[in-house]
Amino acid sequence: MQSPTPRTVVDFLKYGEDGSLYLEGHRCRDCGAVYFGRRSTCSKCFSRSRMDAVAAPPRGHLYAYTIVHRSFPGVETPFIHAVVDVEGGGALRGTLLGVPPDPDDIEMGMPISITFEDAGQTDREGNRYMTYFFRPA
Amino acid sequence: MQSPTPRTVVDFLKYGEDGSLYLEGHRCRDCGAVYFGRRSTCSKCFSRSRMDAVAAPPRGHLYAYTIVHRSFPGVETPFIHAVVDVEGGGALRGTLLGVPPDPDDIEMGMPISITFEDAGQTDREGNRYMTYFFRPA
Amino acid sequence: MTDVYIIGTDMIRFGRFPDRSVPDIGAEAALLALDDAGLSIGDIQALYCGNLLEANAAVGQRILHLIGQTGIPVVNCANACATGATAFRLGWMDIKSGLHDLVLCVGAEKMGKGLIGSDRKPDGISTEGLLGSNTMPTIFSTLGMEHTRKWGTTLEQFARVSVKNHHHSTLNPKAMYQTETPLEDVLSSEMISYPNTKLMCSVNVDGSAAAVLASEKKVRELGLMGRAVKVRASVMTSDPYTEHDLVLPDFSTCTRLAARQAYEMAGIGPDEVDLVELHDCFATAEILHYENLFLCEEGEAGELIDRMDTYLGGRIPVNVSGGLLSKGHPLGATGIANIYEVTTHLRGEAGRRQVEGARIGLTHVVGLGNACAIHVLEKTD
Amino acid sequence: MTDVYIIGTDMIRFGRFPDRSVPDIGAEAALLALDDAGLSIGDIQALYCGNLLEANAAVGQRILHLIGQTGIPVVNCANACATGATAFRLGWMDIKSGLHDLVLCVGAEKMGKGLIGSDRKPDGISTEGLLGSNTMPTIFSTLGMEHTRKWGTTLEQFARVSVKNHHHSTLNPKAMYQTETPLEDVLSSEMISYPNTKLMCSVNVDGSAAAVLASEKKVRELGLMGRAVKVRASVMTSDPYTEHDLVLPDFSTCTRLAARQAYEMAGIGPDEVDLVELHDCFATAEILHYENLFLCEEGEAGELIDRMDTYLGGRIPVNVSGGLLSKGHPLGATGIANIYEVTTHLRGEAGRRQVEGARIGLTHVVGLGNACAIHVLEKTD
Ligand SMILES: [Zn+2]
Ligand SMILES: [Zn+2]
Repeated sequence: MQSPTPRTVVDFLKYGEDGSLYLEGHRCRDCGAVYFGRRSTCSKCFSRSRMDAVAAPPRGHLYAYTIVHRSFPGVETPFIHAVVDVEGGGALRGTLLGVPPDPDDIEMGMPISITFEDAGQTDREGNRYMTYFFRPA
Repeated sequence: MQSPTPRTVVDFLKYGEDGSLYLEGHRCRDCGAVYFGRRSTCSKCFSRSRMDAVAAPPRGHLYAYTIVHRSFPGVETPFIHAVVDVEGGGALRGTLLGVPPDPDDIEMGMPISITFEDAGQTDREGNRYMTYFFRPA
Repeated sequence: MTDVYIIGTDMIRFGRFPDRSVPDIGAEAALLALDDAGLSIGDIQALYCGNLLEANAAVGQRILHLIGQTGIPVVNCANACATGATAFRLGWMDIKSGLHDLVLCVGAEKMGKGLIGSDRKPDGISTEGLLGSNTMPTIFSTLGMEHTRKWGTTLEQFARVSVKNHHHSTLNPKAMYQTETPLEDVLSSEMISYPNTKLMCSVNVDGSAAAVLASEKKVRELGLMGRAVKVRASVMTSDPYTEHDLVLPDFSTCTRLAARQAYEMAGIGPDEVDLVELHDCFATAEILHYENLFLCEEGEAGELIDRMDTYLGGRIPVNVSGGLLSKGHPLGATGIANIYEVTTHLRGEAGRRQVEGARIGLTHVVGLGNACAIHVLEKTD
Repeated sequence: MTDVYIIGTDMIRFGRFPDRSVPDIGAEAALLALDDAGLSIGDIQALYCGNLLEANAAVGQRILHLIGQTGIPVVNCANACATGATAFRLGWMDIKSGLHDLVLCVGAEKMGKGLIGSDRKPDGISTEGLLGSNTMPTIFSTLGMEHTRKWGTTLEQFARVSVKNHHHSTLNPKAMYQTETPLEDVLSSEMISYPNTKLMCSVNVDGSAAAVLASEKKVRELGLMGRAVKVRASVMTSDPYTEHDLVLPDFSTCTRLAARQAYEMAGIGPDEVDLVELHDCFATAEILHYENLFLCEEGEAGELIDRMDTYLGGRIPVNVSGGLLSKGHPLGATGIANIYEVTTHLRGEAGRRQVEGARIGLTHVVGLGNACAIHVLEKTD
C-alpha cells in the first residue's frame, strides 16, 4: 500500500504534471509584478484578470533576515527568518537553513536555493505536508 | 468541618452583616436613578461620586418577558426570561420560576418576589454559587 | 458644505462562502461598486470599511491588498449591526469635511451559524438560563412582548412581517432565500423565543456591499448626475438613558431620536418617504420600528401590517428587498446593502420589485450597544 | 473649513489593571479629559472610540453607559497600532465637516502579556519556524536588518534608542517604567529577534487616553483659546504597493507618504518641528522613522542617535515621554497618548521633561495592515 501524496503547506506550493513540486507565481501581464498566492487583480497597476500563472525558478537572493530567539511556546529557536527575492520577480519569506544563526555567517544578497522538503509535522488527521526552505546556493 | 460560604453569581448580590443575602443598588443622590452593579457616575444626570449604596427590597413587578425555547447548547429549555421593575427603583433581568412557560399563564405587571437560591452549579474550582430568581409573589 | 452623492453601489448575492475570506468578498463588492460608477480604485481617495467579527484584523487594508494598494487612508469601523452604515456615514462625513471628493465605503461579513450572543461566565459559572438569557432573540422577543403589553400586538401580527418580507424576497435575485412563507408556515416553524419563531429571525449569511460617494463638484465633473443619488440626511445615535435600557436594550428611543434628526436634516416629513429599508433583525423589531420611524401612530403598527400598508404596492413599502429576515443579515454588510437597495429603487432599476415613482427613501439599522444609523436618500433629476 | 483645536486631554498612567474593564479605564481617561477642558459629557456631541482587542464589543457605548448616556453618535474604530490616532482623526474630520463643535476621542486597551502575533495554521499545521516567523518582533527586526544592509546601522545604534527612551521615561510620572537602562543593560538583556533585545521591544501594558476637540468658534465661545492647541495637520495613509510589502510589511513608504502630506497640510518643513512622538514599537523602528519623518537625511539615522540629537535638549527631541519602549504601548490608547504628550509640551506643562519653547510638535503612529497616522499640533498664543 502506497502512502498518499503529502499536502503542501501553502497553496502556491504545487505539484506539477510530473509530480514534482514548484512555486506558482502570478505575473501581471500589464506591469510584470509577480505575486505568490491566488489573485485576480494586480495590486500594483489595478489591472484585472490579466494574471498569468508562472512556475517560479527555485532560486533567488537573500534580501533581509532576522534571527528569531523568542517564538511562540513549543517552537524551537533560534532560527533564521528570511526574505528572499525570487529570480524572475516576486518575494517570499521563509526559514533559512544551512547557515549558523549568527549575523557574522549570513551575508545580505547571498544566492539562495529554494528546496522542497517534508515539513516534519502532520495535522490532526495525520496528513503529511511538504514545505519550502531557503538554503545557501 | 463547615463548607465555605457560597459565592454569588453577580457582584451586586451581597451578603449583609447578618449573613443574609440582599441586592445592592446604587442610588444617585441628585436624580434618584438606581443602578445594580458598581458605578461611580450617574448615567442619567452625569453627576459624579454621588452614589449611595442601598439594599433593594426583594420584590417588584413583571415588566416584560419572553419564553426561551432555543438557547446555547446544554442549557435546559424552555425557561422564562423576565425583566422586573424592583420596588424603589431600578430594574433587573433574570429567570422567572414558579409559573408555567406559557403566555396564558404569565401576567404582565404581576407582583414578583425575588428569592435567593443555590445556583445548582459549581465552577472549576468546586465553588458553590448563590443566585437570585423571580417568583410570583 | 458640499452635498454628497452615491455614484456607484452594488452588493454580492448573500449566501454562504466557506472557502472565501472576508477581504475576498469585500473586494468583490468594492469592484462591483467601482464598476457601477465607471471608476478604478486608483480614483478613490479614502476607504471606510465596516466589518464586525474581524474588526481588529485590518479588513479594509486587506481589501486594498487584493484590488490595488494606492496608499489611501483606510478606516476600519465596527458598530454592531450598524457597522456598515457607520462606514457609509464616515465616508459621507469625509466628503462633507472637504477632505476628499471620492471615497469608497465597503461592508463585509462572514457569519458563523447558529445563535448570536455569548454565554458570559461572571465569577466562573454559566448564567444562561440562570439569569434569564443572553441570546439576541431573547432581547427582541422581550421587546415584542413589551409592545404587546402596551398595545395588544398579537403573535399573528408579528408573524405577518415575516410573511411579507419573505414574499418580497421572491422578487430579489440577490436575497439568500427567495421562497414564499405563508402565515401557517411562519407560525408552525420552531419557536425560538416567544413570539419569534425560526422564520421570524434574520438569516445568518455571508455577504458584502459597497458604495462610492462623491462631492457635488466631482459628480458634475464626471457627468454622473443623472444616475447619482443624493444623501439628504445621515444621522447616528447611541442609546440615551432610559429606565430599562441597561437590562433590556432600548432600540426604540435611539431610533426615534435618530429619525427626528434625520427628518429635520432632510427637511421632510415621514409622509414624504416612498420606501423604507429598516432593521428587521427579528419580526418583532420591524413592528417596533414602524412606530419609531413615525410610519404610523404609536400603537398602530399591528394594524399597519394587517392592512398590508408596508407591502410593495402599499402606502409605505418596507423591506421590499426581503429584509434581514429573508435577504439575510451579514452584520457589517447590512447597512450598505440597504443603501444599495434604496438607491436601486431611486434609480428606477429595481426590476420586478421596483417601488413605482420612488423619489425619497430611508434606510435604518440599529445594533446592540447601541448604535442606530438612519440615511435619507433622494433621486436626482 | 473651521480650524480644529484640542481643548482638553489626559491619559491614565499606563500599567496593568487585571480587575478593570476596557470601558472602565476608557471612562477614566474620558472624564480626565473632560475635566481638563472644564466640560461635562452632556456638552459633547459625538464620541470616537479606538480599541483594538475588543473592537467588536461597542467599547465607546459602554464608556457612555458608565459616564452618561446622552444619545450622541458613537463610532468604534480599529486600525492596528494606529487605532487611537484614527479615533482622533475621525473627531477632527467631524468638526471639519461642520457637523459638530465639540467631540470626544478616547483610546483604551487592555493587552495580554507576551508576544503579539498569531500562529496561523494554513491547512492544518503550524508554520511558525517553518515559514519564518509570525511574531511582531520578527517584522521590525528584519526591517532593522534591511536598514543595516543599506546603511550599515549597528546593533549599538539601535540599542541607543532604548537607552534614550528609557532615560526620558524617568522624567514622566505617567510612564509604565521609569528606570534608566544603560547601553550594557540593553545589549545584555534577552535577545528576542536580532537585533532587538527585550529592552528594545515596547511594553505590553493597559492604558487609556482621551482628547476633547472643538471648532474655532466653540473654543472662543468657551474662552479656552489660551491653553488650546491647534491641529495643523491630520493625515492617514495605508501601505502603497512596494516590492516586499506583502511578505515584509513596509512601514517606511506609508510613513513617508503621510509625512510629506502632513508637512504640506501644515505648511511647514521638518526643521520647524520642536518635538516628535513617533512609533517606537521596537528600537529598530525609531531609527527607520527618523528618516521617514525627514528628521535627518536618508542613511543618517544612526548618526542622529549617536550624536544624541533626539534627546531632550537635543536638536529634535524624540519620544521625550519615554515612548512605547518605556511609557508602554496599549495599542488603542497609544495614538491619543502621544497627542496628549505633545499637547502638554505645547502648553508648557510638561514639567521636568518640558521641551523648552516648543511651538510645533508632530505625532506619528503606524500599525500592521498598514495604517499610518500623523498629526501636527501647534501652540496657540
Ligand atoms: Zn500589474
Ligand atoms: Zn443622577
